Amino acid sequence: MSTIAERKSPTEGIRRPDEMPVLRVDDLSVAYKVRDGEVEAVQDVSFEIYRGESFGVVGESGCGKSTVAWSIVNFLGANGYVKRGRILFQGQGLVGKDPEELRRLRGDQIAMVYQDPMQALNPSMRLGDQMAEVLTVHRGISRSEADKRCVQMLERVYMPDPKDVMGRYPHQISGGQQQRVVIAMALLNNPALLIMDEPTTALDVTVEAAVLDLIDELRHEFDTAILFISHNLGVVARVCNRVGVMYAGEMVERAPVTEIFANPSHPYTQGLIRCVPKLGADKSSSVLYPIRGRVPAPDKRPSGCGFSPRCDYIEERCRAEKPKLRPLGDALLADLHSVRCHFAEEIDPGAWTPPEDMEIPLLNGEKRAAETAAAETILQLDGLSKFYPVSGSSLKDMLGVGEKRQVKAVNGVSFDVPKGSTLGIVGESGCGKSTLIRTIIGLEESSGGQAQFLGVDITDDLADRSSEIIEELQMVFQNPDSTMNPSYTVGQQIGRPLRRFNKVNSRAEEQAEVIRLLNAVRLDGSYYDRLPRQLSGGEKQRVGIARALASRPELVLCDEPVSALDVSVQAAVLNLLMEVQAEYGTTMLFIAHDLSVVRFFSDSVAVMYLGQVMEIGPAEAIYAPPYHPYTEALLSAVPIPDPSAKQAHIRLEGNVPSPLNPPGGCPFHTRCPRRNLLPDNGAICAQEVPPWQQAAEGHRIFCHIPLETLAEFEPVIQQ
Amino acid sequence: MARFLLRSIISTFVTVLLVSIALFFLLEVGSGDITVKILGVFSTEEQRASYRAQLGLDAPPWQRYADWLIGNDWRAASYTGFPLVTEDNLQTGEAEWWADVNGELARWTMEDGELFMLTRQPDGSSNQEPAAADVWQIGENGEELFWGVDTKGNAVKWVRGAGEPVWVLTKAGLRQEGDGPRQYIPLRKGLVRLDPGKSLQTSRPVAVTLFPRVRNTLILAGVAFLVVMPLALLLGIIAGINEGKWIDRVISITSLGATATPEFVTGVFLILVFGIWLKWLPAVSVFLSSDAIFQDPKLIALPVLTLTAVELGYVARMTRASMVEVMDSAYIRTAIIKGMPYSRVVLRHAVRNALMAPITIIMLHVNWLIGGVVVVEVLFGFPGLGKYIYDAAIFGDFNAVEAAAMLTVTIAIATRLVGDLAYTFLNPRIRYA
Amino acid sequence: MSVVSSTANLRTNRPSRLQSWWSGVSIVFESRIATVGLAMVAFWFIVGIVSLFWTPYPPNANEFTQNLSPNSINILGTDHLGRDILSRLMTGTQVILLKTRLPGDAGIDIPGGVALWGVFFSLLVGAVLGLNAGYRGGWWDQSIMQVLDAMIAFPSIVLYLVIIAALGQGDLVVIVAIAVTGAPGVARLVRSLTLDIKTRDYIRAAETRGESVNFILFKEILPNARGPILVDAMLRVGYAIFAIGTLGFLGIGLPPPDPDWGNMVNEARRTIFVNQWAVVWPAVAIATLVIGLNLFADGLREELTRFQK
Amino acid sequence: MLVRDCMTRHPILISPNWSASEAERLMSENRIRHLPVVEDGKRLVGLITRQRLSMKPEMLGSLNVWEISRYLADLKVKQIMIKRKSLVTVEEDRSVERAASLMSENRIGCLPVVDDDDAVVGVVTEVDISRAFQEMLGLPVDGLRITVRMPNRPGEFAKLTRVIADRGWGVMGIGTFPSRRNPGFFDAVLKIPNVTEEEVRAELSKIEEQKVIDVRSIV
Repeated sequence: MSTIAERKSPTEGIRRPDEMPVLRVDDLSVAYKVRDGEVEAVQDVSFEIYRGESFGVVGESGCGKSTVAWSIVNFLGANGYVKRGRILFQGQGLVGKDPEELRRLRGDQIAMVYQDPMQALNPSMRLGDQMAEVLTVHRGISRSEADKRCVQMLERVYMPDPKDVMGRYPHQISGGQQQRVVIAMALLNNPALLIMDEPTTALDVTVEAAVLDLIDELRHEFDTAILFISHNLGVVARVCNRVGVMYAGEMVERAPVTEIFANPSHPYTQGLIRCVPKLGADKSSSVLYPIRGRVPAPDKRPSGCGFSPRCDYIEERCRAEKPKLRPLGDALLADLHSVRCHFAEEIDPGAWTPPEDMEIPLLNGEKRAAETAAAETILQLDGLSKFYPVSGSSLKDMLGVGEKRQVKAVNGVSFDVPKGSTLGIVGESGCGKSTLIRTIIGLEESSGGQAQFLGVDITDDLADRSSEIIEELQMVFQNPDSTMNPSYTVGQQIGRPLRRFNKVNSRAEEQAEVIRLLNAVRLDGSYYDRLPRQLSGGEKQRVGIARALASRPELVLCDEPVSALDVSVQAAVLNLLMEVQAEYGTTMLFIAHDLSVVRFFSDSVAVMYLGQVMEIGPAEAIYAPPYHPYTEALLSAVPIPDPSAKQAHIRLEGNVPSPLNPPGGCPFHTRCPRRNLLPDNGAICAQEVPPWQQAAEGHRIFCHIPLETLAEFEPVIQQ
Repeated sequence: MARFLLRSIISTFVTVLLVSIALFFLLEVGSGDITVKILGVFSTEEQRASYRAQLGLDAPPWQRYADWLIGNDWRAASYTGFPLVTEDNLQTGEAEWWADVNGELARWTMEDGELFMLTRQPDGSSNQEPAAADVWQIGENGEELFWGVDTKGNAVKWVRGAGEPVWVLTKAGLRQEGDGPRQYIPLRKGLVRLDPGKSLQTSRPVAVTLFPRVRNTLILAGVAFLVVMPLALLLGIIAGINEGKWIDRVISITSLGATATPEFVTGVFLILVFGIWLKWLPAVSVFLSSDAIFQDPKLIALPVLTLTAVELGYVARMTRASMVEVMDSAYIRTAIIKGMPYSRVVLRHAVRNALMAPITIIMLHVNWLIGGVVVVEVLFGFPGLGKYIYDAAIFGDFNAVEAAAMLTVTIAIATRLVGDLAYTFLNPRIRYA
Repeated sequence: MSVVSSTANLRTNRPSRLQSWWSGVSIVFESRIATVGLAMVAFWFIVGIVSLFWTPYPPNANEFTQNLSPNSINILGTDHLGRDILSRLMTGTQVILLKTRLPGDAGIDIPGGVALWGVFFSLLVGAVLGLNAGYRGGWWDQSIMQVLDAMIAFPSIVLYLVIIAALGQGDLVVIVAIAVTGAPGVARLVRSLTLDIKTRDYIRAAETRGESVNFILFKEILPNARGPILVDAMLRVGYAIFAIGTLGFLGIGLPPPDPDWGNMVNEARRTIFVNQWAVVWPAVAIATLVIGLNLFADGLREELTRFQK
Repeated sequence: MLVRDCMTRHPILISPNWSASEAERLMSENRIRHLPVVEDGKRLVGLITRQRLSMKPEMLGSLNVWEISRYLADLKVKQIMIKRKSLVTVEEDRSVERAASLMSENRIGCLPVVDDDDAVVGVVTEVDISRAFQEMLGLPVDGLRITVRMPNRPGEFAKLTRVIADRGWGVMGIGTFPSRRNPGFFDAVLKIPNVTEEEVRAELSKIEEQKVIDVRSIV
């Protein structure tokens, strides 16, 4: 019946009036006993999930999302317990249930998938053994029968070569495949409830997209109720029907997914949506508004509304009285949209204006663009390469007679960076973007090609560079917890480069300069004597930026500076970087895996794959056709925090080839979904290195497909 | 995996080599004049010099090291011109050096300026006759030389008509003899051919005296090991899965107490309790015959118990720590959430991973066991390797110390290799790397 | 709430050295185990210090009846030569914890017991080797680890025996022996800590500042390894006391005239059928001191890991 | 439509060791009439129905009040359930009409759906069957419900679809029934959205030998 128009699936269309939820959580409070008293990690959380429905729980780290999940499977550790409330699974209370009965439910009717698949699988057991035992233990079927089922299920989750995988150990397959195994294992017994705690957080964006597709498909096929926990609004928007937003241990808003994005009613939800860059937005046309302050620790939560210290609409009542999760708006929607705010009806997110003290960079996009165009080139790479020799494991290799092999981490990268501009580099893990900047800064010696910085050759490593070059090239690091030396105070750590590069003459001068730098990154002088453990992640990242700026470098290399931060803090740090750049005229290289962030932050973007640049050009040009097929695939994989946006469905097959012997011709040809546009299904791609096609001024694409064809691609995202 | 194993094996060889160098130079070069100890403090410098020559101590250190490690019979043979071989003495069973002169085993002796050749008869006795005159060769300075093998297992150089006066240590004391050789090479096959030389204390081959001692010690340590390992691993696992409960507390604190108490203290207490107060077990291990250990197993009860007490605590603590870590890991969480019964979680999922770390450490810990063996053997008067090293070290008998120490080091390194192998076997990440 | 004011230029709340020192020390008392251990160790330190000025009787004077059980005059009894055991036990603390006798006839003592100096030198040597092996890697690592492997291959008592057979008896020899047997373990620990710490971004930051290797080793890495090193040092002092006792028991430890606990056990066990007390007291002394150090180290380690989380 | 498409997946399951009163509570709280009884791994061992829970007077007659309450408290699910061997079940790849006929033949209201391991994957109840029927006729969607009577011979239905296709209408539900009082005729019921009654009548009345017998927008 092809004439049948759009028809919703039964569960989404008509829910039977008498249908009971698979999972119902009522006023759940979970407390952990600590040395002095106890801490309520989760307070009064309620929600229900029906068959075939996916309920998303979002929030920043430390909001108690995972605790909710663990309390359902009664796995709160030795010191955690459910203090109040009920958890009903299929009508049966799970709190205080007999441990043996709970064990029977787990893995049979309730299954769980969580963040890091490598950690979740037993490293010393074959995958087949780990999967089959779910069946042999619960169903008591024979091992050979169980193996057959496991292979079927692996096929079901699109695992290539499932029979072979059964005999392997976890470390022998890739991260995406591990997560497929974990998901297959969870589905073996056809559970009624599947709990997924950040199932794709550790995965690359294209792998994530494929896993999310899989989850969505399986949910419809098996009618499983899914509790989906994520910090990423985009991911939740893609796979969930309904969403609960958690903040400081409480559920502050609960609504269908379209509703929550179209009509966010809690100030925190509004703040969250404001502080992530939209894909396609850039810094000259839009602004990110961070949420001020930070998530309080569980034992330091305010007595009134949990969000009150960070809220822009705070009133006296918010401090005094804890709001309840209450239905919002008219009676028809009462069941669907609830919010925990006293004033939700009065708040109009459209009328929101940033508070006066908020850090918002004031940029003049057009002026900057003009300046950049005219500026001199500060960094020039021509065919820069970095190969690592690897020793094989065979006897021959050990004796040194085997073939010498090399990992081609960076393979002939060329680009110019004009002074004062920002070049963003994107690509999935293992594409060589980190090695590239390590080579530029001199942590690695290059293996070939040219690299000039301020007209000086920088193909050598740090030990051979002069102090003048070293101080002009500084770096901002990814992990806030390791960017600062825990043994020294903030003042000492920012002061060190000042002394090292002779920027100051006396202690007093040093101190004054450090405080000036602290102020520049929006921290006050009281931070001078603090130790890193007394700072939050965002503050540490600010200090890291101040330290990089201390020597007044021309070029700052940023290695995923915001990817480890919570979204609300991420916005603040991005704003800070832009401000610093505007003030000091610093040039930046910016690495990130998040395409929206790169698009937002960069003037131009380079897309890397297997050590090579696939496409480079002005940011706005990269995100619209014509683009490289790989760029297209990346863009179509990005989770967009907007359920109404339409996104093309392009998925890459197979794994990234080993950089030990990258495919000949175009390195992307083994996975390219657009090869069929060329004659003989792209025979030329495997044989010949593609040409650099000039799409526009400064926009180059490394592909055999003619520009005209590339330009005819449909835009990946239509909002 | 091949790579990992090859590495361990190469590293093991280098380690043994380094140890042998360190041991040799520390002892033979670092320690003072051993002849003082052998001849007594009242000996004269001349006597000591003569004795040093007889022991071959006048050779340069590197040469002595080479001799010690790989033997010197091949070097001596180039002087004598005859192949040098060993043949067991039929009475004592100890090996004697002979020169193979055209199929006949021969030795020489100088009496009153006259050189005699002793040829070995099939019954073990020897037939003495004057040596042929043509054995003498003309040396650089015109003197007549002969390189032969003497009756004490040295390759020696005699000069015709000009015998050196030599000091010989007999039971009655030092005695001077004439007609001594000019140069000595105390023949040995070297450590790599399992001949560590002669004891300076008893002048008997070290290898002969060492063997029964090693056997006794292996029995002692082996029994202790067999008692300790299963028990300690079991206790460690029990404590680990019950982290924080009373049973864990009891095991942990007892283990800590047992590890932190030196063997001699534990041993003394055990003697006090079982040997003196309860009178269940003999307080000392007096060996009336070399097979006493088999005739009266009670002899090793207290030594084994002492060793067990110390080792048990250590291994149990390691296992517990490892078990606690594993039980806290994400994959154990996965197993529990898969609804596996607790026993299966522990036995199938946890134990294997939890044993990986302790096994390498346990194998490294064999060192510690050997240390304990020394103390325990001294404490109980148990005639084993440990007491042997101790006695030899006190005397300064470096041939014996070197041999025994090399043996312990080899055992230690070998067990470490076994530990590496076991780890490789248990850990698929290495096996399939 | 911290609404940051960019004009504020004040430096407030600077903790004094004493405060920060106390905040470090106070974590010891967070743990019951560590506190108990510390008390046991402190007890023996105090006993040692008291013995410098006062003991009931001279420790080497054999002026009583032999082999007395504890009584009102000799609280812990007397040994086989009629010496007061309490006095000897108290004095025995000194060489282990409080003083080292230099060789020569002048009888010069330096502060710090043999166990402490031994551990100090093993830390010194081990830390330098471990830092270099861990940070520089490659050829440095291979050769240092190979040498350390050779050292570790020696059973420690055998190594003691070899060293003492080679160098003779004396306080300094015991220090050397403890340092030599301890250094490889320290080096391995420091190496593994270094391997971990060197992956941190702040080390990258130092490298991109062009800092020298020594600066990175001793200023950037070492301060962050001090917690585990401290814990290890505590355990090592325990092992050292253990070893000194063992050597004393074997009759090759610290030379007379000062009484040595291990040696006291050794002498007393010969008369064990007559007088059990003489063997019990020094044995208990060694055990309590070593257990105390172990408890202290265990508690400290637990607190440090908790603190770091 | 197969059983897997109309069954209720992930039904509430109970264990044979539960007490009957717990089963009773679960049923009344969730307003359901059947509970499959399973062991670990969801293997079917029996079925509890509301009727089974109601007391049989002859059993209770001889007991006094105290004994009754004790008896009820001790009563286990496994004592009162319909045992596996006397249960009628269905596999998920059977047709929905087969399931319906199983139910009507055996005069039962619930069929547990089991897989190869005899593990319960769902249940089919009368409610599910009636819901399948509603969906078949396009109940969830707004539109006109049209009944067309046609002779029972090949080619008649094609005439109808040709007209619909020509007009570009969408069909949201369809069902045919033998016309009970008119042998030789079939009634086809169609659900068509976004059309007016007039145009439907006008178009469909052009078909020869077919008759629009009912058009309504409210079911």
